[in-house]
Formats: sequence, C-alpha cells, structure tokens
Amino acid sequence: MPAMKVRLLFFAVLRDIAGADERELTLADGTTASEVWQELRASYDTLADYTQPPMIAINETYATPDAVLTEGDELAFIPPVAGG
Amino acid sequence: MPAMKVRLLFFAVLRDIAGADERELTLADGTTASEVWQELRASYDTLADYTQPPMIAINETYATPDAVLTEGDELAFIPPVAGG
Amino acid sequence: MSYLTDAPIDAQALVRRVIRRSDGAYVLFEGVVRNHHDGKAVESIFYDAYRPMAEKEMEKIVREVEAQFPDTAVAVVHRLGQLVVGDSSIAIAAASPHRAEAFAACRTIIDRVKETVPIWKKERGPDGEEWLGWQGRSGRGGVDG
Amino acid sequence: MSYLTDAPIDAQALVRRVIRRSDGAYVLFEGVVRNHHDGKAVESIFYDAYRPMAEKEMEKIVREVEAQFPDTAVAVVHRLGQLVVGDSSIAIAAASPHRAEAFAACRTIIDRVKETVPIWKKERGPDGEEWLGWQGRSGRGGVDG
Repeated sequence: MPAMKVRLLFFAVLRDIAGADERELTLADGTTASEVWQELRASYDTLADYTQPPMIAINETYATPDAVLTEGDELAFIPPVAGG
Repeated sequence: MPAMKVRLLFFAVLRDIAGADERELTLADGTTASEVWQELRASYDTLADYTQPPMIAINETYATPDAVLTEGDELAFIPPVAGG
Repeated sequence: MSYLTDAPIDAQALVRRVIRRSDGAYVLFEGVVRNHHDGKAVESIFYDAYRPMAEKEMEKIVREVEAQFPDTAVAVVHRLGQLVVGDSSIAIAAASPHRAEAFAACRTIIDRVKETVPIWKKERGPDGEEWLGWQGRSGRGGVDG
Repeated sequence: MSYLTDAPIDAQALVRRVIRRSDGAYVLFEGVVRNHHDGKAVESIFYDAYRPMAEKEMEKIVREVEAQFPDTAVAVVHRLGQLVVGDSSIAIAAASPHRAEAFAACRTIIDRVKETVPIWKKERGPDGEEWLGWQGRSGRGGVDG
C-alpha cells in the first residue's frame, strides 16, 4: 500500500488540543478527510465525543468529509467559525 | 367680524415664489389653513394649478387643512420634503 | 440625540456619542451629494429647512426608534446650506449589542427622516436649478441617497 | 476589496476606498468587542484565523455581493489578534447610488462572513477563557456583534 504525505493544520480550539500548529501525516493512498478525523479522535481524549468532523478544508477550500486526500495536500479541520 | 394676526412662513420653492421669508396676515376669526392656501393661489400665478395645499404646519407641528387658526399662530406650508 | 449643522459632518464623532461598552456593533449611514439624479448631472445641492420644526421632528424620530429598539442608541445630524458632490448631507449612527437592531434602527431613521422632516433641497447642475419634489409634486418627494 | 490586519481598523479610510462621485449613500458596519456575552462578562477576545483561506473566502464574498448589487462597491477588513472591549474587529463599507442597496450589501456581507470565513474567537473574562462555538457545537457558532 503506497503512502503519501499530507500537512494537517490546527486552528483555534484544535490548536490548543493538539498543542501544535500543524503535523505532517503519512497516510495510505485513498485516505479520506473523515478518516483523518477519526485518527485524531483516537489520539485526543477531548475529541472522543465528536464523532462527526467539523467543516473540512483541503488546500484552502471547503471540502466534504469523503474527499480523498492526495500527496502534498494541506488539510484543516475548521471549528465552527466565529468571525465578525 | 373680529380679526387676528398670523405669521405665514415661506420655505424652499414657496420662498422663491413669494420672494420673502414670511408675511404677517390679518385674517378673519375662524379662517382655516386651507383658506390661507387659496388666498396664496390667488396672489401667485405659479400656484394656480395647486388646488390642494401641500402639508401644513401650525406652530411647528403638522396640522390638517381644516385646522382653524388662532391669534399669533405661526403657519407654514410644507412643500414635499426632501431631506436625507 | 439629533441636531442640524451648517458645518461639515464628523461621522466618527457621532459614532463616539452613541457607542457604549455593551455594544457589539454599530451601523453608520451617510447620505452623500452625488453627481447625478434622474439622468441629469448634479454639481451642488442647497439644503433648506424649517429649522426649529426639523429639529423637533428629528428628535421625535430618534425617541420613537429608541423606543422601538430598546437596547439601541441612535444619533442623527443633518447638514444645511450649500453642499457639493461628495459632501455628506446626513449621518445616522445606531449602536446596539446586536447587529440586527443596529441595521434596522439606522434604516428606519433615514426612511422616516425622508418622510417627515421639513428639509428641502435645490439641485444645481449645468441645466439650471430645481427644488426637488415640487414640479408635478408626484414621485419626486423622497429622493434616494 | 478585503484584507486581514493585525492593527487597529481605520473605518473612514475604508469608506474612502469605496465611495465614488456617483454614490448617494454609504453604510458602514463595525463589529465591536463588547463587555458581555451570554450573560457573562467579557474583557478581551483573541481572534485567530486560517489566514490565506480567510482572505480567499472574504474576497469571494465581496465579489459575489458586488455581482448581486451591481452598482455597489464594498470593502471588508477583519482584525486579528488580541482585542479589548471597544476595539473594532471588523469593518464593512458599502457605497451605492441608492441607500437600499448600500444597506443590503453591507448586511449581506457581515452575515456571510460569520457563516463561512475561517476566523475564530476566544473570549476572556473573569471566569476564564473559551473558544466560541466549540462547546456542544450548537447554536454558538454565529456570535452576534
């Protein structure tokens, strides 16, 4: 199973939870954004209750949870926005 | 027939037509604002077509055409307002 | 709070007069002399008013709008005299804890000022000058802006 | 025109960037840090953003609103970082020949910014601090102001 590298960015509450601005992930080809969220839930207790991912952005554009990642993608989970 | 004095103020287009800021009128008791308008129409050709008076103010408050004037009143005909 | 002025309007000063530490938003409206109206070029506008009555009518609108939107503070200033293109003729500031009320209060005030406050304008352009709303006296009374 | 800034917002400068000689009105909205939220005291708010994406989303909103209101010019600036009560977090200016479009464009932009632009706020008060919209993740996402 070939692997790919993806940059995962953390913002706002997720940065606090992860304790980092970003992580580099090595993922199996065909991995979806939603699957990355499930890995995060397994890593951080405080995310255990969040069975559904928040909004998802791939390469600075909103994407759906079933979006398949590709080599070099920049992935971000977008907590509920509160601008203004 | 006793008489009363009323100040008639002119604004905007009516000031231009009357060529004055105000006039002192001597009116018969019981004269209405509407009757003053009809006198103005008789005095100024350019008002001949305006059979109905514009809005009316007596003592800085909007009033109806049939309002009866009293001694010392300040009367003004209010052309269509265009503030803002 | 409302008043008439013969001087240029300082809109940010108006905002400072209404905003409180509990407000999460303000909306500021300014009406500006524009270079056209009904397809004709405009160079300047002369604003005339029945001053004491205009002040009373503006203050009445302010009181009624603040009663309609209880958490909202509003202020209005209307400039009179000769204004040129780009000059502000009116500024309205509405501050509120919530944006919906700030927008609604500000919009209500400008709509009502145009309906009832005894202020008039004479537009001047290359084709001459005209008191708005008088000729034909229909459909010209409430001028946009 | 839209951008992010880490400096205090100059709202009148924003207005000057949008207004044209053909405009009869502008509406300016500013969101301000207020001293309360959901019944709790607020002292400051830290604004975080996914900066390049937030810039793209803001510019997308500006383009779409200018397409929706063809005569209307709009500009948005959002401030990031640590803000205290009374500081403006966002300013939106909309200028148009007619006031209805200026109000509608300004309102549409603030509503849409709150829906889609990846900006977040952490409120700080005497009771501690909290990222808005996360706890329970329902009904807290679009905060007023």
